[in-house]
Amino acid sequence: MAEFLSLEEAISRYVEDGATVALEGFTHLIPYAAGHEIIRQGRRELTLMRMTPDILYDQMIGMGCARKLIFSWGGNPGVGSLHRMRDAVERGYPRPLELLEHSHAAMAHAYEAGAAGLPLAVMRGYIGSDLPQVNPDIRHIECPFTGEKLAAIPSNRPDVAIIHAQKADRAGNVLVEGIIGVQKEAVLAARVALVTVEERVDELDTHPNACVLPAWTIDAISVVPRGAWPSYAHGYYARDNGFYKSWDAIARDRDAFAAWMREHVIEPQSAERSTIGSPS
Amino acid sequence: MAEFLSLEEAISRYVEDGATVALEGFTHLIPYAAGHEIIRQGRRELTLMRMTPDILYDQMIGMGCARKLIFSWGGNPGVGSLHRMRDAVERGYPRPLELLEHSHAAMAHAYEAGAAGLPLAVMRGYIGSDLPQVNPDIRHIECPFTGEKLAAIPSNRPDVAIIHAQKADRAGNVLVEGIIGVQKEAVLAARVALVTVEERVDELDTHPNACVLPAWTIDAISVVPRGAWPSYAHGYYARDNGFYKSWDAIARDRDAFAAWMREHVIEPQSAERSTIGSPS
Amino acid sequence: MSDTVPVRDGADAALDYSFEEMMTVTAARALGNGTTCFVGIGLPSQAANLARLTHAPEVVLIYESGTVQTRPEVLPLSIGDGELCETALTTVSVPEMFRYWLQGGRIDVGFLGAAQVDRYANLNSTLIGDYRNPKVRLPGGGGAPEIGTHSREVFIMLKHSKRTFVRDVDFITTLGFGRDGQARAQLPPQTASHVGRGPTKVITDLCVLAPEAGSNELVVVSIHPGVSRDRIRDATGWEIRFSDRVEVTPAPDARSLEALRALKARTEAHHDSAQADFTASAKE
Amino acid sequence: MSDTVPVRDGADAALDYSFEEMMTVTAARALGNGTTCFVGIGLPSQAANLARLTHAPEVVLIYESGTVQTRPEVLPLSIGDGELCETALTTVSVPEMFRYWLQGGRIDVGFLGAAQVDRYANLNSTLIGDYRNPKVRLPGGGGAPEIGTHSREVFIMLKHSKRTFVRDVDFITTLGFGRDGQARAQLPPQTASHVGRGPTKVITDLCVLAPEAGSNELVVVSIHPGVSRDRIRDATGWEIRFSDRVEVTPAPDARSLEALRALKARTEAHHDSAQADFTASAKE
Repeated sequence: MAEFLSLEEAISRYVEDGATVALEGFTHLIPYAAGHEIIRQGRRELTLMRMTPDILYDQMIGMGCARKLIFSWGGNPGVGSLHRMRDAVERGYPRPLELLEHSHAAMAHAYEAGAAGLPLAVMRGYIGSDLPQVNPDIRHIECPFTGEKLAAIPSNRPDVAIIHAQKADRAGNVLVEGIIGVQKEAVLAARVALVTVEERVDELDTHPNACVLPAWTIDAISVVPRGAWPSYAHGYYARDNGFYKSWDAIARDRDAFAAWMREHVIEPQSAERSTIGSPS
Repeated sequence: MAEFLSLEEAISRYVEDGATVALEGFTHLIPYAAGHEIIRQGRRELTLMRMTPDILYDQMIGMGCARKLIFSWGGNPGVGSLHRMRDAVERGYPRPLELLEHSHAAMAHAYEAGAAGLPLAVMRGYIGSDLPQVNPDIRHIECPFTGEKLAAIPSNRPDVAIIHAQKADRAGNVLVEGIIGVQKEAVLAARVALVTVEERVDELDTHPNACVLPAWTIDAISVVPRGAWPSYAHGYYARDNGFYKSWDAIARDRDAFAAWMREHVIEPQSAERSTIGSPS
Repeated sequence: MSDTVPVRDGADAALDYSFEEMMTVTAARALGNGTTCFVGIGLPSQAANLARLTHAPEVVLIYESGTVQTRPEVLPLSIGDGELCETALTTVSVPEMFRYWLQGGRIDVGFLGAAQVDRYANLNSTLIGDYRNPKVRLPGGGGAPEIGTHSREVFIMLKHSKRTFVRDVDFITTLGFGRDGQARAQLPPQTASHVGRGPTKVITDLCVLAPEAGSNELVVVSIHPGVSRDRIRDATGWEIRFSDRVEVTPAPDARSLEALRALKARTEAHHDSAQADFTASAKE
Repeated sequence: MSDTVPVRDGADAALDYSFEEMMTVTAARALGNGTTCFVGIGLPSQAANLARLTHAPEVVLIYESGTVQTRPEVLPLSIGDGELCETALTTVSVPEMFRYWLQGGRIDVGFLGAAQVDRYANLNSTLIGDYRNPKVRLPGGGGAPEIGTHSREVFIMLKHSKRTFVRDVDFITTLGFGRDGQARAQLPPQTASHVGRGPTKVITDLCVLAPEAGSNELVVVSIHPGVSRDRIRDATGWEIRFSDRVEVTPAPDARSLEALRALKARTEAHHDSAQADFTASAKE
């Protein structure tokens, strides 16, 4: 049952060294504030899982939190590469990063199967691709009705899923709205689910078929306004595309990266942290 | 691309004798008016598919439209048996009815797999049940990762799916709202999709994550106010539970059934038909 | 099944409640607050909502129509009445319901009725007789086959009679403990780890039964006030045994009875008004 | 990839449009009205929206972020900018997008970019070098592996250079026609019936290529005005062949150029204002 906790307390209680952690968000609602808290708490040896590792995972990888990445597209959307991730993969800095690489379709099916309580996802996929040659988790089954050979992948079952959402009601039920990505699936597939929200409200006041996660599917909720910045929260603030563009130069250089992280993530007092990205 | 047609024209053009037809609706939004039009047009040898065949399928079976039923629960919800269906199964009247029987979980997975373009659905199901002994479409696969034996069923791919929905916009995009059942899956799994709606509107004017079927997933739309009666349309009219209760007595008797169908479905002129179930 | 069963004979009339009320209140009490319950229509729905209206305001009721955490004011006639959606926290598609919510392992209690139960708590809602040549074709399993295996435990509720309590069901729609009581114990480990304990309580209008440790044969563990052992024996299709420590089921409390009667009165008024609508329209 | 490429040399400057504009307008023209198009970010997104704003107002644009039938006013920087959701008919979950909409067989044209393409139209967006010891680690396949096989046909768009047009890609992220051009022809029938025709057009800033019937080797079928064959040869990493009937690509029309420039201007203004926001906040 969802408990309202400070972000510091939620991360401290639920994210352990060595855990498989999925901070999900498909461009929208990326839980940056939670990821920064993991960095500040110095978590190590994490297996990071995510369809679209972007700047947040670049930061976590660059700060040495991760030993492995399970993913399907790792880049700065619309800008280019993740230079910290490349540095880890190409040169082992600050430490080597093992990759387990899928396609989006496979990752989406794998979360979906995880939410559905199945050990595997079955899909028509990877036809003619070299990915099955480098990922031992891509296998095949034969359809007993048609004989068609279909790809099989283990379902995604992270130890901890972390998402950001628009709002939670007093009881801890959470509304996700707009580009909902795989957030519902990640929460339902995980052993532990943590949510940061823009605000806590009396009533979610939404459509009967909106994407709502009941309080009893969630372990902890932290109210973190602008917790998705520089990603965005539909109905609250827009994506800071300028920041995404500026990240390229910051991340290309090890020292510039370290300085930025120190200044914006590690050192600020919590009062200041919450204003990163505030427009005024 | 959706074309607005009269119901008579839509059924006449797209529903052929011998077709596999799914008129879906999970208690809510059952396309009664469309089923009645199929009865009036005298379709025969249909394979009727539906999770919850209720009074509408009792009527279609009792009128001799169907040779086979693919289903998971066939009853009058909250009331009891479907007497026309029982008469067909137990005594072959008016003609024998072949049954292919699943559980709800299997039917839901099978529609879902149909919408997902897969030949089969994989689920954890039928454990310890006798259903696999009487349904040759229930087979098994072994998970290549865990060795778990899981049930496999062919995906549902009806020739024609028919649903009722709240509204269509001018372009033919359709909103389904409330208890959405398997309607989206049925439409996406089918070769041809027909929709009846309460009304045609300028704008659907709904939530970003509402259940909307784009016009290009639909073949024909017919505007049929109260087209789901005695089922209901969330936001338009309530379920006529009284009618469901009264059906039991009508359907128990072959002659009473025939008389009711003649009076309420076969003989009324179209102007009257559309007022069946109108409260005033 | 009918919602209203009159008190059956003079002996019972001395009590201030009917056997059906006894059954419903007992079943309601079995549901803990905060429990997630996958609710079958009819008797289970009545009991589950009574629990919610009395001691378990935070019981989470989930119906297979996709309605999650619903709080109906009146009892639904069907599994998908509008009331269920209007009072739900959210409503998901039926595939999602069966995939993410039931198979996903999120249900504490599956609450089922059935046409028949046998001594190993297997349920039949498919047919009487032979599958290809049935004497009575019943509606079928619906959600029950997977509710019975995916929920952490299963409560069963049905009226006690020789017709409903049979030695061996003609057809196992929903697994209790199998033909010999050992089916769950013999599942391969990869499957067993995803399968619940099975039926832990069978609640009837006469008594409460539970599977005996080891054999998994249903035995009477609690007898409702005013019911004799012979009456239970006469209403059971096999030689029913009684637990070494049979209790007397606590009688319904006034608050529960009041809440149940008010719920049923609201429900009847609601359905009658719907009936009136139909009568008007049928006259046209 | 950068959105704005200056005209590259004096010879091109004589034309009233850039090579990138030529490429974008040509790609846009390839999309028919009413087509369902699964849109990759960057160049494909620019071309697909230009088509929508000109000759194909009813082209259905679908982005893998779940946005169905979207009509952005400005080009998204990312595949999931808010603009895509706000102007969409509906937004579905990402699993639903890949399962029901892509794998479900509802896409006419998959519109892809890539880091590299080879002579059999295989795409590499994974890495340069050896998988376990890469020289350059690229972002990865994302949606492309299945877009490439599930769409009825695939359009590819990328800038022409020896770095991007290689004889054999180091890694086949997304199937074109395989290592020998025959991979689609050799699929088992159960698979083949669900797999599209593959790449039918590769549109670059210099020309349009298409697979040759039979061999499926990419050959030049149309050359943009002002481009020499030698220039194409010099920019291609294998001995590129020219179709027997090479056409001259029609030059961009004024309406398309105007619409494209207005779209890019709106987009830049929009992104600049976002940048200004960041600058303000970064100063705090």
